[in-house]
Amino acid sequence: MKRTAKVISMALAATMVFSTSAMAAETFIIGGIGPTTGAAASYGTSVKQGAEIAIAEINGAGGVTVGDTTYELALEWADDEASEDKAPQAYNTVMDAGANAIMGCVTSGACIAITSQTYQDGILQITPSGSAEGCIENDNAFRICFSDPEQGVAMADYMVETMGISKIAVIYNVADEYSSGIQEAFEAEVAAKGGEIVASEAFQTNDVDFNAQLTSIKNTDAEAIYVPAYYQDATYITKQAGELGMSLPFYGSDGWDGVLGTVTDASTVEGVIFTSPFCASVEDEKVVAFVSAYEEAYGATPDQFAADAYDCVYTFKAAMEQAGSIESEDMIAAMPEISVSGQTGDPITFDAAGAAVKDVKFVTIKDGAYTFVE
Amino acid sequence: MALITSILEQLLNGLRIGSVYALIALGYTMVYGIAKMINFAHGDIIMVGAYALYVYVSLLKLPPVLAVILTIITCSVIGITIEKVAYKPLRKAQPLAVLITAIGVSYLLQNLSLLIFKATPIPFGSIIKVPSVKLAGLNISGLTIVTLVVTVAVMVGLTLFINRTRMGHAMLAVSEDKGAAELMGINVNRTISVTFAIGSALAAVAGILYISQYETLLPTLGALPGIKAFVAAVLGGIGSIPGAMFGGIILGIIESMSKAYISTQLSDAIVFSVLVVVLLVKPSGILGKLKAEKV
Amino acid sequence: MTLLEVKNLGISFGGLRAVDGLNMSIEKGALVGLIGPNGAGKTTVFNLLTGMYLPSGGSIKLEGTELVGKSPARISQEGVARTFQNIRLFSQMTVMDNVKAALHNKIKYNLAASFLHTPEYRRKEREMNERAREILQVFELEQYVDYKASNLPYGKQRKLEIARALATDPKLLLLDEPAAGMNPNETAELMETIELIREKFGVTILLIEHDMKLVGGICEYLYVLNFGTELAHGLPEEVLNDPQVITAYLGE
Amino acid sequence: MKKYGKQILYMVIAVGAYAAVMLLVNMGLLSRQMTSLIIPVCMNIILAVSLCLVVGFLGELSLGHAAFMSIGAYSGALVLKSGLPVVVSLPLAVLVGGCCAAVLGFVVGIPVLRLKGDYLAIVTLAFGEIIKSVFNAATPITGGAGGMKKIPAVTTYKNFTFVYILMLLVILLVSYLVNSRHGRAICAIRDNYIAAETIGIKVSRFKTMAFVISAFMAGMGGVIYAGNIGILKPVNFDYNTSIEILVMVVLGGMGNITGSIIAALLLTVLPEMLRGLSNYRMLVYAVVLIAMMLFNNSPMKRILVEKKNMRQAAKIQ
Repeated sequence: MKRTAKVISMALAATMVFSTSAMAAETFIIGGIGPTTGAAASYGTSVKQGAEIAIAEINGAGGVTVGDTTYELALEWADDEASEDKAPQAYNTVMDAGANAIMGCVTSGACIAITSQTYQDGILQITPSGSAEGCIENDNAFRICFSDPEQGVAMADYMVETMGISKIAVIYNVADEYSSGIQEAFEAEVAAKGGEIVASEAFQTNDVDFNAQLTSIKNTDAEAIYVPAYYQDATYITKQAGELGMSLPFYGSDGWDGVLGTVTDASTVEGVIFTSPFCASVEDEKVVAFVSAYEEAYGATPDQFAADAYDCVYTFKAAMEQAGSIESEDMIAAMPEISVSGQTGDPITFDAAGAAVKDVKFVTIKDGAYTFVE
Repeated sequence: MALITSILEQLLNGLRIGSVYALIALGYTMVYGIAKMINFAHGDIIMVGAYALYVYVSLLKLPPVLAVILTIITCSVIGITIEKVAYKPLRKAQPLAVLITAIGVSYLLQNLSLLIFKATPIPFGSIIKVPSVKLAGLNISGLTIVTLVVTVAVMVGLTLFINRTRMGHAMLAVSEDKGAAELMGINVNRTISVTFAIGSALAAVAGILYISQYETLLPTLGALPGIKAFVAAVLGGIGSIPGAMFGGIILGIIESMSKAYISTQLSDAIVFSVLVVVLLVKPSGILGKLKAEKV
Repeated sequence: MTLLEVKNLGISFGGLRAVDGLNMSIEKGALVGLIGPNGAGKTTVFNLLTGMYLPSGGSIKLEGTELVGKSPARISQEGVARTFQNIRLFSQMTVMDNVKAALHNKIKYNLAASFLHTPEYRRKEREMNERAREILQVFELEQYVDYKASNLPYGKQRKLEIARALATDPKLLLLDEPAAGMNPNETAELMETIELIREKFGVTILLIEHDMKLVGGICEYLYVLNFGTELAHGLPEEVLNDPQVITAYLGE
Repeated sequence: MKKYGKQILYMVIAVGAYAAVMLLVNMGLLSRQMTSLIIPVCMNIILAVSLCLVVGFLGELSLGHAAFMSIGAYSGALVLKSGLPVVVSLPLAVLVGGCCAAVLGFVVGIPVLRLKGDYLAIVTLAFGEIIKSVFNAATPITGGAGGMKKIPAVTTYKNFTFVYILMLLVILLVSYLVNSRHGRAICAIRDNYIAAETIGIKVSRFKTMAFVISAFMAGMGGVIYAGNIGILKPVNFDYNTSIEILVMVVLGGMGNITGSIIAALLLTVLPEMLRGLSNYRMLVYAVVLIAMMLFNNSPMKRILVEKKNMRQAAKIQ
């Protein structure tokens, strides 16, 4: 049954190639999976929109040429609500729609929930933002964003070596893999570089009151506070620290990107430094083009999720071209050889483990605006 | 010395969060004491209050005092409506049905606000601006003081209202025996409506103070404080007004202390364990009285 | 032979002595009435006898076995069954299941049989059905077996409650105002039924009743309660003509 | 005779459903999305039917069903990860998961002896939260917030037969139970626990029994979940999950096993068909809860019931 279908479709494809040779582009379907509803909806929405900008750009420039065929890119999106339960069905939905490669999932847990299936299906899977180790364990899976430990290590080096801070307090979300993943690597690296973690305070998802943790830190001799967490947590923490009369400098992870949109008083986050691959306010031709296209289309400033997704789509393009094929097997083989000039890194390459190799950059908030640390 | 300061500071943190719990617990305990039902949606009325304030202040640009009054009215009206539509038809139904309905209402409010205001948190600056006070080297935030003062005032006001007014007496009668109260010429439906109106107004006040403290609007913001305030009400003895106040403060301190000195991860577990233990050892709570069921 | 021996029974609620120093002795096979004005503590006595309240003092002996301190479920197994003033049926269950539920301790099988519907289950269930039908027939309820209990008319609900109590095969049956809310015809019918079940089931009956016609008509012995203490006891004709009793009922 | 007719009908439905699913899967007629829903449907039926025992038949509201499920899922997953051959590990995992959940059910059952109604519901909610916190904290065993990973995917649609049999077993056991001496005791407690006591039913014993049985089955459901998703995170067993199961039971008509099964099927498949409307889904659930309760206690329902009674009465005469 299945085989017959395959033969027929191959025959059809063959006749199409012969009859229309250079004409009418084929479609390469990118199956995007991420939350567009629920608590994590903003991440999924950013990824979806960032990818759409890249796809429009590529298609506008004539699509992707692989051998004799030109492919138009298309995005088939499925909402996984950032849930491990929904992700497998979301994956199957985009596969039913004929996805040629998978962009996702946006969140780590959901991503891990589909890895064994994508591996079995042998399909190329690139997660734009799934930062946990487990996301790219299999040979068919790659990642655009930093891994959690990578960020922690980079920030530890920066704080201890560049800034010369030796006594550091950490506040992290113990119920969140991203946050605790960074925290672990960070603390180990600080110790390795001769610094000292004077307080390591945990909180949990949906916590809004950090006074207990901050008070504990206040009674140590910490010189700075590192908060690997999302911007919403950072908002509460910086505000409550101010109310407690604390004036220690804050350092953060890339989850802080967006914090200016959630604080009621920008002065509470003035001077914070966080790792981020992307900064929308940079005067770079490529970034400006992306940001203005995004703003025009969606009336919002793109964040790093959008930028990661943008780069993800260009990575698919590069893999198709390098492989000279749209078969996942060939594209996967081509991945280590490609180099992408993207928003979050230039160049972006991929190591044997499937992680993107790109520089970690530091962003600070100056006069109420994001800017790269010089 | 440093340890003592740190313990004092943590106690203060407990007081800060505890006074919010206390305020919410007052509403819980009142509705439970009189209508004899756990109003699961109470926490979500707090959320409604916070969003209402945001709409009046930030979107409609009304002066703060007017906005606060409108917020309280809005919540009262919603409280009465919920009672009329969802709870009143079930007054003679089994408790299970009422409980499930209350859960439904709670979900309804959360998801309506999710649809209207979306899941993305909305920052909303405090409208209450009180400078913090320095006392013996301790920094007490102005909002904590305001919350405490409001909670105590509400507690005293409620006690006076229930013991000194006709409506208050009617409430006591309804809480004792609905049937008998009806026979005595008390309008039970109206009394329960007023109870819900007051309970929701208290939730509105709690919502205003809560949002001033944390400055971020989320559709689920009321859920956890609501449940914890319920724990506080049970701890203090449900139905008892001073008990709610007392339970709220104690719970806040337990939570702060366990976060600071035991484990942040287990602090919720500790709070809920307190509930289980109280219900097992003294189901009537610390200040409550137990009624035997009539056979 | 004495079936029930109550000695110096008392209970207080928050300082109020609801029942105080009560003594009762009921012969096997007797039909005894417990009467008294409203609030005299009659139902409280039933609650004490069935273990729903723990007395603050005294003893209750059923055929020499002490009942005080035993759980209601245990007391039921010892052989005391009751009905309630405000009917307490298993309202969502069928008439048949109401009676079968009461056969709980009479016809037993284990959990495994319940889960797997083993041959033992089938045999015992058949036995239960037969027994339940037998009892229901006495009350002329056999055609209502598939009715939900709550859908029965009031009078039949009262009967079903008695039927359910009898299914536990009690030695002592406590009836709490069985004629409440019945018209004279129904009451007369009920009196016959009570006589009948005493004969057929050989059960001793203690009943609370306000209807003096019923009490005078069928009870062989009466206890009169007032303010939680015994006012009088004796044969109906004596007791009902006792001036003290009349005063208690009619006031000064 | 009538009774046997019904049993035969159920048997035909059970075998028919199995045959239909197998046929569709093997002929490749089912989309991947639908295929991936097969196991979640079975799992939700197990969960709904087990919760139905407590909510529908015992008449107590449990807001911690997801906690029982999570205990089963985690303990079962440990067995699945042990490296035993699947033929051994899967049944063993289901058994271990069920037993661990049952033990928790027993622990929860202790307060049940003293509480009922509102307070009991709150205690089950509290237990759910406590279990979640403990799983979050017990990182060495459970993987903490990051979750327990790499659980062998043993309960996919390829093992449909096993899961289906398990599901049938749960349905059969619960329906047999409620039609027995023990089930009648449980229902009697629901309808009037005071009267139940006076006819010799040990209320606390049967309440605990209902909780333990329900927990055991929820635990088995949890193992199916673990083997289906491959990653377990404490957040996925929160209050909302318990409510979703509760909605199935309520929509099914509380105390109606067939209703629970149909509701579980619908509420698993429909949201997938209406993908992207999940914000509305929860809203609809809320409305369902309220509307069902209001309808059940409305004059309209009473009229319907009375009509049915009239028909019944007419039949007798």
